[in-house]
Amino acid sequence: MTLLLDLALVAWLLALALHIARVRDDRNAIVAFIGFGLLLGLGWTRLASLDVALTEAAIGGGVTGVLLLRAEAHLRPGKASGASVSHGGKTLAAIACAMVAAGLALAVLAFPSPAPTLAPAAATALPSTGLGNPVTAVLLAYRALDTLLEKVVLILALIGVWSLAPDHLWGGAPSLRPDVVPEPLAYLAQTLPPFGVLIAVYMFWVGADAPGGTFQGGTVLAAMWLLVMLARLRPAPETRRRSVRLVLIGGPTLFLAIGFLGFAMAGGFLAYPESIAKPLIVGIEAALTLSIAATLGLLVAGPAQTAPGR
Amino acid sequence: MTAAWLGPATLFGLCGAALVGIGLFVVITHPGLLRRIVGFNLLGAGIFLVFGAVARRGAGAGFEGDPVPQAMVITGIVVAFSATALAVALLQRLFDLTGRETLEAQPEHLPRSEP
Amino acid sequence: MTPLAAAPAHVATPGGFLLVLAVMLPVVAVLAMLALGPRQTARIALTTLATGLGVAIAIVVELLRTGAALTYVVGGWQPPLGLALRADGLSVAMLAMTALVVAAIGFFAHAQHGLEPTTRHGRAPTTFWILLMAVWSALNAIFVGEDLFNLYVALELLTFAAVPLVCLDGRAETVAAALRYLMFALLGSLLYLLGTALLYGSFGTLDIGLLSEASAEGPGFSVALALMIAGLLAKAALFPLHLWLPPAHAGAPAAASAVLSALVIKAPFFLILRLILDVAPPQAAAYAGQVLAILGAASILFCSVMALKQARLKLMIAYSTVAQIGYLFIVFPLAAGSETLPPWGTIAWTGGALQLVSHALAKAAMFLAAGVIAEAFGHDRISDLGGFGRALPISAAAFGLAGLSLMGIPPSGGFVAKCLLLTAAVIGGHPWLAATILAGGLLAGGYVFRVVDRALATPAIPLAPRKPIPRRLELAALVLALAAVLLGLVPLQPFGFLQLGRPDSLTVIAP
Amino acid sequence: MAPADAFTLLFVTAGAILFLAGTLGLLRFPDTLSRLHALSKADNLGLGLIVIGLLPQCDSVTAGLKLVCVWLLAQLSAATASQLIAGAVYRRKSGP
Repeated sequence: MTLLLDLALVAWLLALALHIARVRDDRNAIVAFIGFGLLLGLGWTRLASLDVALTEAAIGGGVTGVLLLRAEAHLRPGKASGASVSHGGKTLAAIACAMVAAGLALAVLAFPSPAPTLAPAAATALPSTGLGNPVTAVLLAYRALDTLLEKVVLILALIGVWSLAPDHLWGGAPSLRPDVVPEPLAYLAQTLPPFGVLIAVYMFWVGADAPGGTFQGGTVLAAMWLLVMLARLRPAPETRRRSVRLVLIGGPTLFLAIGFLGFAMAGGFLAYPESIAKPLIVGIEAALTLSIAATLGLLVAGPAQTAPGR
Repeated sequence: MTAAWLGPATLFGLCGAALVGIGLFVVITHPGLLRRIVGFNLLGAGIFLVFGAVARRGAGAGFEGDPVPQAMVITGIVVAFSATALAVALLQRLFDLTGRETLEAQPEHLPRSEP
Repeated sequence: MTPLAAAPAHVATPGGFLLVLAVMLPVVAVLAMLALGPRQTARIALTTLATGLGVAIAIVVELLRTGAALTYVVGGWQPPLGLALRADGLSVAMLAMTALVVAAIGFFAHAQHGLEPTTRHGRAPTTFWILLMAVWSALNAIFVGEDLFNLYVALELLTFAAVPLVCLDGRAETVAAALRYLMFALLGSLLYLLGTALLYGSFGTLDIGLLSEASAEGPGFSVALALMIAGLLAKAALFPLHLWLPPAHAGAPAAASAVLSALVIKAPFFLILRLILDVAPPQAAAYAGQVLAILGAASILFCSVMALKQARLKLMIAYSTVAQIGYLFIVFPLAAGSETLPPWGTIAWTGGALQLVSHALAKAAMFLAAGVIAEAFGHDRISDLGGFGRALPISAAAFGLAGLSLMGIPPSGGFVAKCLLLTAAVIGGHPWLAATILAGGLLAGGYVFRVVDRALATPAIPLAPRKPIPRRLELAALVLALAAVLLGLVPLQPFGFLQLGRPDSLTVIAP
Repeated sequence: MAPADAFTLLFVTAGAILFLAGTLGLLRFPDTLSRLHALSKADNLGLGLIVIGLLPQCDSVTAGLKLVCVWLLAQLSAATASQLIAGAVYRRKSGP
């Protein structure tokens, strides 16, 4: 029975992917992609990865969808059929891609059995972090350097996006530019955020011991902020504002500072003293959640579109 | 062996392989840059599913999956989103400056399959 | 099968924390720049450049003192669960070279920003400093990373720092070039990531040290390596995946071009080197080496001819980059090693490493000199530069000296590198590669002399700069070019240095 | 079968049938507004029935509360989305 369900899900995912590849209209493809992201979230629950399922649904489907839809609306006036790849080229590409997929499928089927796993190692080390969710332990303890560098990647992407503003607008505010704000949207933007913030805080808080965590919570916060900006209840802030920048770097800075403190307290970079590991990690997560929310929101908002005020 | 065949790990792993193929095809052949960006996301989703299959297969020690690849996927999703945001911003800027949303005189670049 | 049963793969060394500093210092600078705003950016950058150079020197000293690789286990979590950082002789050489080139480029950029007092705290200079710091951090992370997924994150960091550098001036052509670069780079990173997924699925670890000990077999392994190398090739711009590079490197501002061409492009090559030497089983490595060498030779010939045909100076230099990268890839079959001699004992290994470092120095010098020329005359059309040597003697000298190294004329680092590669090709019985090396040298001579000829020409109306060029702007290029030449005077020193921290013999497959 | 399980089975099946009907309506109805109508019916009632059906399966009161929250939030977003779509249809009809 579950096999049937899995098969249906996989077939649906592949059908949507093919639809995205073939359909003419970009908006149609993007809407299909959002659906794809949500279904994929369901797929991740079937793989027993609830943390990933939440992240995929929130970021993969949700925020990426908003970003792409806004881009499509922006580009729509200039729709012109670009130089299409020749028929022969397409066939050749299709063969090459099919070969890659087939090679990959063979490799997936040839994975050794029993599968090599770090689950026992992660479980053994879990008590010394004070956490209950092993994924959070991997992200913030065992492989904390990955997470720290990935935060820098997020900030760098934002620097890159901001650098695309014309010189005289740089440092100004981005604009989400809805043509009209329909009544229901404004209503939603007033009602939903309190719930949304509550859910985000909950997600971040349970993340230490149950599925959830900074990314998921941060994304929900970012979504609430975007909703408020889209409904024009609050304008997007000027990108040069110090308060904005401090929120952006707050999480990574605290992470890095505690990392360096590890030299003094726990004998190494990004090492936590066992007795206070959990409060330190939760503190880092709290700051990261805010920073992620700000970064994601500003990434969607894009480069500055109004000149900075005096 | 048959049990592994029927399990969601193998099934979604194969689904990931197919998604990689489809995403790669969109990235290589589609003339529109926005669609290529969507293609990159499909390709990424496929790769993450392969990680997911690996994670599910590695269940043990009371966990339903190996947490290490799961954490890698979460990191990967965030990086993929950053890439999408940067690409979209570049594309919009290109459009504002030139009024087009394709790379003109785009030379064909089939990625060669290396050994 | 449990990896935990084995003895710890990495033992931290006392100087290991220096590696953390090398990676994290520029990150601290990025965060500080954001916090303190545009007015403080240049000051923070210069402070970091000085400190980072100090850290690099300390790492070199530590390596020479102990004679063993520096290792650090992050957070005390042993691989495979945790991450390790490790720097052997080659990594340390790369770290030191990067620090030197970044510092020189920073010096140039500071002087150049000083020429335009009204915009020095504006968008382009501020963004440049942040991106330069991020590039530096990413490069250091790549040179010392031991974990393939950690290296993926570092590669992405490098991409995100390098792409906006291309379109700092905001012109449509450069935005298009940046977008094309991003597309190639993303495809490359995703293929690489796919490979790591397969490797983890097969071995349950991504630590390079542990992987090299694992018995490497099965389709998963070869598919994974093929995907990773193909992805990295797209980032390294090896022929025929080089199409994105010339417009991107030529369109960027001079200092950014120098960063991209001298440094950024070396990171994917470095990772390919590590994969082939440390991860791939010998047979697969030999096969991959053959293919890479063919592509490398094609790069040398095709892109040298392209460089010869360019009318614009910066495009010429950019094509020359692809050609010179080709030399790095023909090292693989030449440095294949044998049962008695590991790859890093061969002369081709030293030749390859010297080519890597001398190209970085020479290419940075060339782009900076081209930047001075563009600043002085407002264009970089080679045919209209007659007599620029009189107006800008220092830059012309820097360009000529850097050219010596690219051509492989003694006494220069490039000469020693190409001489060693040539010798290895002749001894190893690779006549085609030997012929390619010679032909590449001749072609490089052709395109360098085209410019030098213009520099020495005496046109009817002497060429005059449209604005005064301060000496310090020209200095950085000269220092880098001299360093590239001086590298040729100390040819015997690096042999031992590059072998520090390498295992004594290949133990990839246990009998 | 325990009575709680029978209850769940009954309600979830009913909800699923409503979703099926809603989907059919979405595919078969001729214009946007009636499709919207079919869809919101499925959302409202179908999801509501499923949530009610699942309530007896909850271990704790908080789990039940979460389920009800899911339903409420889905209601809110569905209502807003259908209003927005209807508004867009109206504007397109009356617009230029």
